Amino acid sequence: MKYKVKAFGVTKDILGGKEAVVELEGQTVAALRNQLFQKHPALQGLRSLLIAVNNTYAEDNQVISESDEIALIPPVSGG
Amino acid sequence: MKYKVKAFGVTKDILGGKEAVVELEGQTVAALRNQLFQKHPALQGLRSLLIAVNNTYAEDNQVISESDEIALIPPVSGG
Amino acid sequence: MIKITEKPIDVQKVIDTASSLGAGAVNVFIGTVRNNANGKNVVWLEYEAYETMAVNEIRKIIDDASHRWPLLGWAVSHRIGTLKPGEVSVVVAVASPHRRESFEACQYIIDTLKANAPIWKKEVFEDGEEWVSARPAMAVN
Amino acid sequence: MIKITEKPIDVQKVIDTASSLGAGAVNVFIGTVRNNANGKNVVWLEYEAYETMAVNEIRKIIDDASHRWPLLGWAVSHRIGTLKPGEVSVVVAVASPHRRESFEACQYIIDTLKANAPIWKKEVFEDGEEWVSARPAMAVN
Repeated sequence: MKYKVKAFGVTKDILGGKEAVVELEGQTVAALRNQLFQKHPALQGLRSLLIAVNNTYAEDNQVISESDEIALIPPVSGG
Repeated sequence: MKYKVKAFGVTKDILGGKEAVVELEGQTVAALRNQLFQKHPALQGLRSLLIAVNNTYAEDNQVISESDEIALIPPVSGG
Repeated sequence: MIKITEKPIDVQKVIDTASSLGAGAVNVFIGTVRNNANGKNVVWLEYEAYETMAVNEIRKIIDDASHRWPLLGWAVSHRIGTLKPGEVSVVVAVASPHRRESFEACQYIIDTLKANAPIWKKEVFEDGEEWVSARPAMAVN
Repeated sequence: MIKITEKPIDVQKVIDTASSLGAGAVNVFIGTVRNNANGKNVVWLEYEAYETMAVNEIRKIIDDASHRWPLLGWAVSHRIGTLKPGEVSVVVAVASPHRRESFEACQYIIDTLKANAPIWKKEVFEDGEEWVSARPAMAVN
């Protein structure tokens, strides 16, 4: 499967752009995060890395599909 | 002694004006209040009646003089 | 800045007076005239202040707050005279490095101002009027 | 009103949007850019938002707050883009019948917004830059 992933904040710097395509066997949020950790070890140095699916924070066991809007959410610092 | 007393809020209505002169033997805040209670019993119906001397809340046993700026402070309701 | 004024309060100006380049947070409390009290329509309010003493008391409150919280700026403005529903009666603005202190200090200032400052309001209804909180039976707020 | 905007925030407009004739209290929190962080001079900040999700998350926060407190009006505006020290990054305004609820609701909204809304800031110093709170060793705030 090929997932399009949006990147924000520090993850945009680490991935080298606002959007990336991740190839992956699995279909869960956890599998996607592991794949990203392999490909971009710098992500493991963050305080946290949440993943949003369709504009909502997702649980690790959530199943994703190629048509979902997926985004990397490093530690937020708004306000 | 004759004390000039400023009146605010509901005490202005009860005393019938912004300022009153109170004749009194005693020289304390408590004596002044008692005298006012005699002369204007409606004051006794208030939730409280504090007296300020020279722009500061005064204790009952505080001594007053004719040159002090004395004011009646009914329950406040600013804000 | 402590101000007792008959003119409409410029909220933005009060905020600007309190603001500081070192501050990350400004908390602002705005008291407005409600169009109802105890289920009755309020036509207007009359605010009266013992001005010199009110400024004194508010200054004491600010001094206390400045000792308890790291305030970088503050401003208090209280309106007197005739106010219609929706109009601003009081503005307290407090700036501090972080947000929690700005909330705490602002709430302390308005709570203590309401308890101590010699300022009174009379509610004018369609069928009568009443000095707020003056008499036990009529206690409101 | 929930707004994520690159333009300077008009604080008075946010307050007006939250205001209500039945309200006696409006509490306003204004976040401003500090000129220093961890003892270093901040030259400017870059704010970035995942806009659609940020609006979603802020709406959830407002819904929660509306269930917990009797809110009569509210407005949230968050700036993105490049901000200099002293500029306003966020404004939360909440109107309620009485003052305590306005403080509590406003603080809940800004606290939860800071914890949950997908918005990020990068501090730009004279000698480098840093995404705030991104890495453990650099945790601030």
